[in-house]
Parts: sequence; structure tokens; C-alpha cells
Amino acid sequence: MASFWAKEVPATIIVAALLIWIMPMMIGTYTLTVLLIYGMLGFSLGLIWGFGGILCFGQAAFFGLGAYTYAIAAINIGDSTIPMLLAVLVPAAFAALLGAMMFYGRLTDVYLGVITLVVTLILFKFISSTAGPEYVIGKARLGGFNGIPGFQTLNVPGRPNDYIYGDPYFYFCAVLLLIVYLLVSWLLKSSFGRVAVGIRENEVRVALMGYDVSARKTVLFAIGAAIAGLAGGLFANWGEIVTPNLFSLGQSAEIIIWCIVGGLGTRIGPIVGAAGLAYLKFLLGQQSMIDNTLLTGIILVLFVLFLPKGLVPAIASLWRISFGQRRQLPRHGARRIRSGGARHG
Amino acid sequence: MDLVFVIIVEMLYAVASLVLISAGLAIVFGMMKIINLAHGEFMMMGGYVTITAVTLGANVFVAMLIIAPVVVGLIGLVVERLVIRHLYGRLVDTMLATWGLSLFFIGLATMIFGNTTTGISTPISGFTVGNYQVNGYNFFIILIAIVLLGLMYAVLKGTRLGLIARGAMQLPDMAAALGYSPERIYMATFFCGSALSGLAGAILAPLVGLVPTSGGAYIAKAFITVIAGGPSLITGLMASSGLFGFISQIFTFAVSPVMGEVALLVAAVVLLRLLPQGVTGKFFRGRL
Amino acid sequence: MSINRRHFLASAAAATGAIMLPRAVMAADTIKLGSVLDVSGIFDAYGKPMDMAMRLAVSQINAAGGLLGKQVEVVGYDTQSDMALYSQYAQQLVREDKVDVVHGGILSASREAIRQTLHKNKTLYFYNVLYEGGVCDRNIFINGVTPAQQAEALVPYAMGKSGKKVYIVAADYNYGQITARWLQKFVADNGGETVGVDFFPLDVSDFGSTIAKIQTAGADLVIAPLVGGAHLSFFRQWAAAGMKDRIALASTTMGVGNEHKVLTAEEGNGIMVAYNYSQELDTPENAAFKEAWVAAGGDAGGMHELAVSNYHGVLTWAEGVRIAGTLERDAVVEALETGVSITGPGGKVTVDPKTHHAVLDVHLMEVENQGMRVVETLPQRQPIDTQAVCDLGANPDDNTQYEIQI
Amino acid sequence: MAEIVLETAGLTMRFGGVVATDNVDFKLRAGELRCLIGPNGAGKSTFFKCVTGLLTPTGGQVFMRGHETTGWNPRQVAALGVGIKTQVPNLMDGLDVHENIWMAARRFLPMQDAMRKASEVIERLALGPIARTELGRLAHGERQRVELGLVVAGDPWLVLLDEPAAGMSADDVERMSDIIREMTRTAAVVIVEHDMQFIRSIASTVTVFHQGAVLMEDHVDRVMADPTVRNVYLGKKA
Repeated sequence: MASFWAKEVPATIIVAALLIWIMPMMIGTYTLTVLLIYGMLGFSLGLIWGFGGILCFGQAAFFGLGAYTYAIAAINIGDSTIPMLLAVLVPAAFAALLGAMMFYGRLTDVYLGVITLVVTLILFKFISSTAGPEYVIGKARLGGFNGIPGFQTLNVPGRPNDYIYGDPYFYFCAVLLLIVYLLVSWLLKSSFGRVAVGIRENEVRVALMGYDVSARKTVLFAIGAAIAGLAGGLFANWGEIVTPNLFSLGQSAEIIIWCIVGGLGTRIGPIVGAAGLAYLKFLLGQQSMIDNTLLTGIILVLFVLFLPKGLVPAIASLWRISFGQRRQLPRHGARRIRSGGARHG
Repeated sequence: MDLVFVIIVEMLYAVASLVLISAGLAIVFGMMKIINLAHGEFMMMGGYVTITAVTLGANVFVAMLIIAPVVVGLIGLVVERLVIRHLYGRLVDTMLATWGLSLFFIGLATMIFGNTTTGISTPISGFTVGNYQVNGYNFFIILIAIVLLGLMYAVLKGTRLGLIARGAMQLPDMAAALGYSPERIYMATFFCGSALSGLAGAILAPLVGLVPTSGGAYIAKAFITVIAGGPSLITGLMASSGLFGFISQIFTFAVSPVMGEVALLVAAVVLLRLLPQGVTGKFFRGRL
Repeated sequence: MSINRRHFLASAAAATGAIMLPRAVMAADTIKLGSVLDVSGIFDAYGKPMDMAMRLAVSQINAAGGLLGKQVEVVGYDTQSDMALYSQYAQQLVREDKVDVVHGGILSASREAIRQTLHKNKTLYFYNVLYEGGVCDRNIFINGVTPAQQAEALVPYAMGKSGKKVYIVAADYNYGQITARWLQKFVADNGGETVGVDFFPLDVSDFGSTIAKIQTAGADLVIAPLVGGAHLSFFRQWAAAGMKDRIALASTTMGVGNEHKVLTAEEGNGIMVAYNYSQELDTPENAAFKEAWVAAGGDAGGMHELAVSNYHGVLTWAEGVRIAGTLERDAVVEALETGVSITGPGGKVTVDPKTHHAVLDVHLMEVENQGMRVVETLPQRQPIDTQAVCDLGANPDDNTQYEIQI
Repeated sequence: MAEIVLETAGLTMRFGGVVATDNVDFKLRAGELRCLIGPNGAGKSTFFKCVTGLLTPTGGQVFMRGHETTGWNPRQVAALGVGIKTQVPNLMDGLDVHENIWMAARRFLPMQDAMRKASEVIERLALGPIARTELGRLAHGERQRVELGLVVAGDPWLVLLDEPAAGMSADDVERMSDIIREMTRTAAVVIVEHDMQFIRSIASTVTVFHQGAVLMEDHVDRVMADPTVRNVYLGKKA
């Protein structure tokens, strides 16, 4: 724990500061902002899937819920502070309920996948069919397929006319992602985080030790949803419109692909995977020779077949093989790649 | 009275189409414990194969019942050899890889056929029931679903192949112990599953406007139906298709099509919460 | 395929240019026209021909000597049917590419995703798609038909050919909802009765129960503003049930993406529609357009309502620039507000200064052998729905999409 | 007389028509060491699962230190301070030995104390050289030992072990019996076991199961000598 505060936190902050300084010189901040937001979204699934072993096919549901909560609250309240908080709390509460239902019902793997998928579909179908004038929450029309445009965007707390947008918004998102990253790192170092990893490894054993596995999974699930909701709120501010597509299965699929490509069981992997693939998609949109869906599909298949652990662990092990302590190679070469010491004290 | 008849036909049709769209996935999942998320795209390809064959001059029924299943089955075989066989026993990885495949096939179909909606007209004309006109093709789909279920039952129950397959379902090593290569059984199973998906896509093609992304509409429903059905292949398929088809049609008639879809999904969530192993995990155990 | 490659080279060059070169090098010796369209993904049936039409219009302008003595360069992005990419590319067009005008957007959601960005950054925007009406913003020009323009013409004609009892089946989103309301109004105005209204999400493809419901209601006429590939199933299942000869069918959307060419002749014949464009329009402008389209490598039957709207949009903008004599936004807007007209493949299109919508010809048509036979042309219809709520002359700072109360 | 820590009254478990455990009354006192033996299908494993909460009995009651625990799930049983080892090794394969044991200790202790406790258990079970090795990479005997470590780390007052010596080498078995004897200083221990060698080495009292019911209950030597037992159990084996 001591080394966490003394070494890892300062190191992370320095690296992040460098990135925040350098990246805008290469990519426009507007695009960078959404890459950060996707990074946070990928991170949220990376946490519950990579460290909690919960494969959620519906992470997009929490993302969309966060975005919609923000938009609806912002229209009704007119100041962005409370809506931003609600964008975190509402998805978390929703996930807590859903999680409790699933985990106390002892649903696992495929069944968990089906339920989360179905819940996402229900939300998508519901939100898509709210075009009629009868669907109003306070002053906000839900708008159906067209979504909700024109809500109050992020402002300095208490001063609704001082908007935070453009470059300052990029820095805001970057710092927020850094904070979330550090909080999650701390969580994973804590007893709660380690027991969560234990549950991923062997749920029955952890229950036999006397831990309340269902409650812990529910809490972790809710934390993941809170982060996804935060990303959703940030996304709403960035795009200035929310649409039912945020809930779509395609969106959920992308989040899973980000995690796989970046590397599960690592903290940085899903962030890198999300930002990298989203940027790739952005670049691909500037050409029209190869169908982009086809390319995404090939990438996913190739990763599952040849690099099932993802980019970050592969690079890390390459690094270790090239520059690590050679004496220990036979033993460590075949070892599972660790998450930057996340599971150690 | 006529309306009641029409509603019953629509309900049977809803059940039959659920059986059709889920059968291929159910076989692959039941036998190999693999969720083929490219199932919807296999159906989409079945549709395109049919349309292409018909425009090239094939008889529409030959195209639907023979050409499409065979072609899609062969595509499935290639997929199995190239991708799936490396991933046996890794449920989540196969789901992800087949998800990737589904995107790949969507992209491929877009490049070949473009994104414009296509289709063929229904080969069976409508007819009159009292004051109502009913889509005659509905009966064809109901018939096909019944024949399909009967055939699956006969093969599993009555043939040597079915016996081996059932053995492999119970214990993967069983087939090997009997001297059959599990690899070949898996190949055959995946071929059959893909062919059934192709058949379903082909048969539904005249009813819908086909685009490369059409598969997405089916996969979620098929996935839900198969999982909710539970371990017994045929009984599970019938039970969950019957239940979901009935519920969704009731709500479609009484409220609206959206509510029909939502009711189906809600029913699935409630069902899985109450019976986490699916319908046949609790009832009709040990049936086929 | 050759088209694709050419597009790729052009856009790849533009893209690398945008990424690699420092901004100063990109001198303003060309006029830049930004385009954001779904050229891939689920909406590309609309987007591809629109892209084609836009490029055709630009190449024709360039071939005729360009605008203000400069060539027009297209900076096009494929939004891949992803709403988030609209926002991103709009920012890219405004900040990095610094384009002079943006044409594009297909779904209303995509328009709303970029409208404010372009408004804030004072970049002129053309939205060239048939839509639900009501957008009131001095920075945007819209030349698609709106529900009232269609419904006002279509409803009396269709009722005259069938009967007084009308059943409406509409796509469940803003366009469908608003169109359904206009349809109901015009049905009532013409002495008819709306016996049922059903809305369908865009992914519903099973209409059996609805067809039974329509029969129960005893309708004489069904009007179907349904949208997209899944909804095409309605027309197919309608024909399969043998309903075609029993109840008349009309639509305000079927055909804008050339859907009538997908239906067989037996399925499509007799469906009544009302649009600004039909491939079968017998005008010299349309003949010239079709010829140029094929010459540019387009599919001979590929042009549709939305593509032609996009073509009109580029021509209208070009005319505005010529009159203004500058690319400066306010000057171009003022020039357009003088009531500029162009004559395109769909007939004469005039800018309505009050709403920035279009006054255009609406053609009543019937689907016949996979074509749209023009029955009657109603010249120069006003966008009365938007006019009821929007007056940019009186409120130039307005920036809302009104939901028109009927 | 020491306190009764585990008691069952009329414990019955039916699977469909088959009665796996039939009306079993069972008592265990603090500090006692008890082995459950019997031929395959005698019901000892089912009995074990009903007690640990892995199965919910169809009839009868279970008491632990006077609390009725019938129908509790394993977590609730474990939370009482009962250490459980299942028949199939249940370990967190992706984590190392120290992490595994620490997690068991952490359930009942604060963070730092759990650290100390884990180190102490590792030393006691002579797991020092492999403390930082992932469980997935260990040999079977080592894994069994680590699982005992997990049980010990929680400082249980009642330990329930299902076949702890299965598939172990003679050396490992000997070390195992030392550990178990050590356990009995603070806890009552119930062991389901086949290996008579092992049972002899820990010299415990034995309860013999036959056809779902308790056949006899006595010291291991006397049980081994009993003709009925030899007949139903050992006789078959020989």
C-alpha cells in the first residue's frame, strides 16, 4: 500500500500530465475528448469484467442511461452540477438493482450475458419508441429515435452561463479520467478489490471463506455502472445530443471489443483499446475503399485467435522477454501477465 | 370468430418463426456448447443466396429449401475449420470470435450486395377467411417448423448419427470412447446448424426487406429463446418458442408491436431469474 | 468499384492533407465544401447516392469554371451511420478543414448533432433531406419536402381514389409521429375519418397482426409513412396477404430510397406517393441529370429523392455564392434570402426567405412497374407547416426546432 | 463434557425416489476429531454437503454451537467461523499462495493482521518456498496443502474436510496428518475419507455410513475389527 502512494500515484500523474500536454499537439482536442470518454467507458467494463469476472453484454445501457439522465436533468434543472452527479448515481442505482437480481439469483456466464443483453434491448426499444408527445419527464421530451438535443452543457458549478467547452472541457475530462483511474487503482489494492479478483478466480472458494459473494459482485457491478454513467454524462456534454444509439447492441459490442483488444485484467488495456479503436474508426471514416464493419470484424476475430490476452499484456510480456531478468525466464516466460502489480501489496 | 382464427394463425406463425430462427443456434449450442453470434448473419446469407439463386433462374422452393441451406452450411464449415475449432471449450472466446465474424459478414455482404434493400415476393398467395385476408405464406412457415422439429426428433432419436450426437451432448469424451472423432462430429454439427440458419433466413426472406444488417434483428431473439429453453434441445426449443411467441403476440394485438417485443424480453428476464437453467433445466428433464 | 477507388483517392488525399500538413500550407485557393454522410453502415442506401449527387453537382460547377473563379473542393467524411462521428467530423470540418459550407446529415438526429456546432462556428449549413419540418435557424437551409407539403397533396388524392376511412401506420420517430398528425388533420379537413394509428419502431419487420387489425377497423385507405429496410416488409406482407386489391395504400416515404425498385411490380403497383422527384419525371433537367449521373459512373437507376435533394442543395448554395459575390456567410445568407431559385431535376426550387425551407413542386405519383408514374404536378408548394411557427425575418436569432401544433 | 459444536437431528436428503441420507443423528464435541467412512454411495458425502450448506436437506435439522443452520448457504456457515474444504479442490488459480491465504484470513481480521496471519500460516504449513507461486502452477499435493491453509487461516472452531488426502503421496499424507492433529488443538474436525492408512495415522473416532444411515460409531481400531463393517465396506474393498 505504501508503495502505491509513494510510487505508483506520482508516476501515474506524471505520465498522465505528459500525455495531456503532448496529445493535443497531434490530435484535435475535440476528438481527443471523445477518445478519453470512450477510454473511461472501456475502463468501466475492464473493471467489472477483467477484475470481477462479470461479462456484461450491456455496458452500453449504463452509458446511455448516464447520458440520458444528464440530458433530462440538465433540461429540467438548468445547471450542470446536479445532472452530472445524477448521471453517475442513476446508472449505479439501476445496476445495483439489476445486479442484485442477477447475482442473488446465482446467474453466471451465458445467463448473465443474456440478461444484460436483454435489459439493454429493452432500454433501447423503450427509448426508441418515445417519439410521441406523451413521453415527457419534467420539461424534457424524450424524443424517441431522434434523441434529445439542446440541453444545458457543462458549466462552472452555480454559474449556468459560464460554459466549460472546447479545450477546457478536454482538460476537465482528462483530469476526471485520471481521478477515476487512480480511484479504481486504489480500489483494486484494497481488500475489496482483491476479494473481487478472488471471486473472478473462484467464486465458490470465496463463498466458502465466508465472504458474501453476491453482495460484493453487486457492488462492483454498480461501481462499473457508475463509471460508465459518468462517461455517458461526459459524452452527452461533448456531443450536445443524446440518441438511443447509445443503448444499442452495436455500442455494447464495441465496448467488449475495446477490452479484448486492449487487454483484460489490466487497467490500462481497455482504455488504450477504446481510444485506439475509436481513433481508428475516425480515421477509417475518411476513406471509403474498405468497408469499416468488415475491418472491425476481422480485427476482433484475429485478436481472439492470435492475441486473446490483448495488446497491453502482449507488449508487456514482449518487454519482459527483451529487457527483463533473463535468469527467471523459464519460470516467468509462460506466466500469466499481471496487471502491473495490481494484485500485489 | 374470423378474428379469433386470424389471431390464432398469427400466434402459431409467431411461434413457428421463433422455432425457425432459433433451431440452428440451438443445435450448435446444445451439441457444442458454443454460442454462434454470427447466427443472424448466417440467416442473412441464406436470404441473399435465395434471392441470388432466384434471380439466376432457380425455382424459388429449390432455392429456399436446398440451395440456401447447402451454401450456408458450407460457409459454416469453412468458418468452423478456420476459426471455431481453435476455440472449443472457450465459451466466451467463441462468442467474441463469432461476434467478429458477424461484423465481417455484414461488411462482406455490403461490399457484394450493397446496402440497398432487396427481396423476392412470396411464392404463395393470400386467401380469405370470412372478412379477413390471411397471408398464405404463414401456413408454409408453420408447416416447415413442424416438419423441422419432427425431423430433428427423428434424427436424434432414431438414427445412429443421432445416438452419437446425443452421446456427445452428454459427455464430450463419450464419442471418442466409441471410436468417433469428436472433431468430425463437431464439424458435422456446425454444418447442420449453419445449414438450418441458412434455411431459416431463406424461408423468411420473402417476408422481409433484406439488408446486410438484417441478421441483427434475429440474433438477440434466437439467443434468448435458446438460452431460455435450457438443456433439452427439442423440448426446450418448443417450450420457449411457444411461450415467447404467445406472450409477444398477445401484447402485440392488445397493445402495440413495441409492447409485444418488450413483453417478450421482460418474459425472458423473469423466466431466467426464476429458472436460471432455462425451462427444461427444471421441467421435462432428460427429454430430447 | 472504380467509383469507390476514385472516391477513396480523393478523400484519402484530403484526409492525409488534413492530418499531415500544418494549417498554413492549406492556402485558400479553392472553395471548400464539407460533406458528412453515411456512406457505410445501415443508412448507406440513402447516403451513397447522396454522396454521388453532391460530387456530381460539384464537378459540374467546376467544369463550368467554378465559383468566383475558384474551384470547389469536396472535403467528405463517412459517418458510418454513427451519430457520434457526426459531431466529430463537424468539428473537424469547422476547426481543421475550415470549410466554407457544410452539406449533409441524413437522419434528423444527425442534423441536430451537428447543427449547433455549425451555428456556433458560423459555418453555413445545408440539410437536403425530406424531414419532419420545424427547424428555425438562420444558419441552415433546408430543401427537402416537409409533411404538410406532402400530406396536403397526397391525402385528398388518395381519399378520392379510395374512401373516407383512413388507417395510418407510421414509423415511430419524430418524422412518423409528426407526419401522422398532419395526415390526420388533412383527413379530417377532407371530410374523412382516421380509424386507427399505429407506430412501429424502425426494427419491426413483422406486420401480420397489424394487417389483421387494419381489416378489423374496416379501413378504405392505408397511409404508411414507414422508414427503412425492416419496414419494407410491411408492403411485402401486405401484398402477400392479398390485401392490395382490397384496400388502397399510400405512403409519404416509400420510394425516397428507391424502395419501390426492390418490391416486385405486383407488390408495388398502385401505391400512391407524393414527392419532389421521380426518375420518370419528363423534363429536360431530369434527362440531363440522369445522363450526367450515368456518365459520372453512377448506377442508371440509382438516383432517388434524397440524392436529388442533395444535388439541389449544392446548386442552391452555388447560386447564393454567385449572387453574393463572396463566400462570407452573412452575405451568402442574405443573397439566398432574396428568394433564390434554381431549376433542377425535380423542378423549380425556391428558397423561402421566412423559414429557409424550400418552395418546390410536389408530384403526385403512383408506383407502376417499379417506377413512379407522375399523375399530377402541384407546382411551387409552400412549406406551410414550418411557416406557421418560424419567421426568420422577424426573429433572425431564432435557433430551435419547433414542434408544430396542429 | 465439552460443548457440542455440531449436531444433526433426523437429517434426511432425498433425490427423487433415492434416499441418500436417511434420518441421521450426529453429535460432535469441541476438540473432537471424527472421520466419516463408508462405501461409495453410503451417503457420507451427501451428509457432508447438507451440513456445509452445499445442499439443502429435505428433512431434519442442523445445529452449530446451538444455532440452527438448516438450509443456510455455505457462505453463512463459513461466516460462523467454520472452515470448509470441498472434495474438488477449490482454489483461486490465478493468485499466488500468499494471496489465497491472505484472503481467507482477511475475512475475520483487519488488513495488516491478515498479512501477519497469512505469513504465519505459510510458515506453519511449510509453504514458504512457494508462497509467491500461482496456484495454477502447483502440484496436486501442494494444492491440497494450500487449501488446508485457507481453512486454517480463518481460525475456525469447526473444520469440515472432504477427502483432504485424496491423490496424495505418502510423504504428503504424513504432513497432512500433522497439520490436522495440530488443528484439533483449537477446533473440532470432521473428515470424509477413504484412505484407511490416513485415518489410522490420525487415530480418530470413526462414524461408518451405510445405505444413508449410520452403521456404527467408534474408535478406528475397533471399527476396523468389527465384522459387520468389514462386511459392508472393507470386505468389498478386499
